[in-house]
Amino acid sequence: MDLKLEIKKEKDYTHIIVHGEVDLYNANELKEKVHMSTDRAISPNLIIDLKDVDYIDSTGLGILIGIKRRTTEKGGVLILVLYSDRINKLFEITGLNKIFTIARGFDAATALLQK
Amino acid sequence: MDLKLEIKKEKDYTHIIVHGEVDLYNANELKEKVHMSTDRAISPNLIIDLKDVDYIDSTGLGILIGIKRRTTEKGGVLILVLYSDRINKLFEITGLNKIFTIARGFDAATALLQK
Amino acid sequence: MKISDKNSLMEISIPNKPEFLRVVRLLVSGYASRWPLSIDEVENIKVAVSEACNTAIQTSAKSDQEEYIKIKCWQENKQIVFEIKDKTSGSPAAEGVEELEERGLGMLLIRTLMDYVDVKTKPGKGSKIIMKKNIKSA
Amino acid sequence: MKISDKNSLMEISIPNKPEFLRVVRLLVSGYASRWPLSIDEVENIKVAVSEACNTAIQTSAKSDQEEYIKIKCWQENKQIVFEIKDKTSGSPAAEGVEELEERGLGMLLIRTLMDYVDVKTKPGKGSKIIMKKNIKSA
Ligand SMILES: Nc1ncnc2c1ncn2[C@@H]1O[C@H](COP(=O)(O)OP(=O)(O)O)[C@@H](O)[C@H]1O
Ligand SMILES: Nc1ncnc2c1ncn2[C@@H]1O[C@H](COP(=O)(O)OP(=O)(O)O)[C@@H](O)[C@H]1O
Repeated sequence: MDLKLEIKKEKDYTHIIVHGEVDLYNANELKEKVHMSTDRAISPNLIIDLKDVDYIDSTGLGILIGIKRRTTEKGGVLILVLYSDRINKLFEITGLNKIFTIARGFDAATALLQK
Repeated sequence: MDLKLEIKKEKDYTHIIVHGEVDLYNANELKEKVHMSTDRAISPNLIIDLKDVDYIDSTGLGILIGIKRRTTEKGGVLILVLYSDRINKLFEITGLNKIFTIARGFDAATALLQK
Repeated sequence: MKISDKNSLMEISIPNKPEFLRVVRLLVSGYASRWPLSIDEVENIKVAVSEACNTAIQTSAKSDQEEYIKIKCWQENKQIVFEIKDKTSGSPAAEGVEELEERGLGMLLIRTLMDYVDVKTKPGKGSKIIMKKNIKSA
Repeated sequence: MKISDKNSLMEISIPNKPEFLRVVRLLVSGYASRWPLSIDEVENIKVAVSEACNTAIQTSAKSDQEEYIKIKCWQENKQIVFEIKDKTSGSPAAEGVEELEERGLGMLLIRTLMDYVDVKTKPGKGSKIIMKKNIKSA
């Protein structure tokens, strides 16, 4: 149930790699850790990398919606990196793939930021 | 719960690699498959490789005792290949490490046969 | 409840606490893997049951008492059935907009991923979700 | 049965059939992982509970009826407790020498791997194994 975050604050974006399962148990922990790191970030842009997330539930998706809202309010762009078909499917079913900007990899994410 | 066996019949021994979990559910399947393959083997010697066994219960250990008995009756030698500390521990607790000839790898097993 | 002749009923009771969700997912995957379902179908069931437990936990968490979530799984005809029950307060007033949104997402996932879903709520008593998944080759 | 103030009771009921052993092992590992135990300790618990279920299944399998194995796990003081119960025939005449040997091996594993073991058998009613594992850092 361990949620692990790797956080890298770059000039043009903050890059957060999430490891583990995100569910009702730890979704708030995700929210708080992301907010803490973005509050002191250099850039308002955010890349959240979910490639090492094995499972995310609706609570986790809800938290991501909130993070997107906050990022937009600060004038930043949120990009999600999704590799797995399984997680992608959840975004499609919920229609969240139309709300989020989704990249297949980290390089694709930074390319999207430069546009 | 899938038990998979790779069986190679060599001149000097039959080599059986077991994959999966061996428990009350499938221990008899292990017994029958091993017996079937040794009944038509070229050599009575048997190397059973448990390196890909994640779990073995007392039923599985009991089946191995039976296989050893049968192999000995036919004038053959049974060698078990055990890598994992976890499985080794079960053999130590039950004292079965003193009953079985145990090798740490396949090469060590064939070396033991040549002695 | 009709149990198939193959007697396959598994029941589990867990505290209504999110810490136990992961155990439930392990259990449900393990249970579902026993039937001829694809890896994707097992995954879908896991997601749906976990979402149903979320709802059950969030509903009953408002109570101060020690409450339990009860999950039953069995095979019936050509379907696996999952029943998730909580006691207490039925459908409480949601706390905030975000929480309501999540509920909506959860039910959306459940309805999309399962072949049959029925939700029954008895005010003041609790709610029960029954979900079924077809076993194609059964 | 005394439940710790942290209300941690998990109960599961499975058909007395070996197909369900793997699910039980998943569940028990998942449950035990919630406490500060080493990977080895969790593994030991998994082995012990699975062996106890073997005994329960082999004992009750002699009956023609649909029978269930009930497993309860909870935390009590500084221990996790596992209770495995079967109904029916208590300790039946063993079938053959091999089967007796396995039983012996199973109980040997349980007694070595757990910190406390108690087996109660009521002839004609069933048996109950209670096993406890110390949580060092609890
Ligand atoms: N399944 C869904 N499909 C489409 N929209 C959804 C779904 N679930 C929630 N939403 C909506 O998506 C919105 C996401 O908000 P977001 O784009 O983060 O905010 P904003 O547009 O204010 O920046 C929420 O207002 C919520 O109502
Ligand atoms: N935990 C144990 N420790 C030592 N011996 C055991 C244990 N469990 C079973 N045994 C014995 O180990 C023997 C193994 O027999 P095995 O060596 O295969 O037969 P044989 O010596 O007739 O070829 C069995 O007779 C059994 O009684």
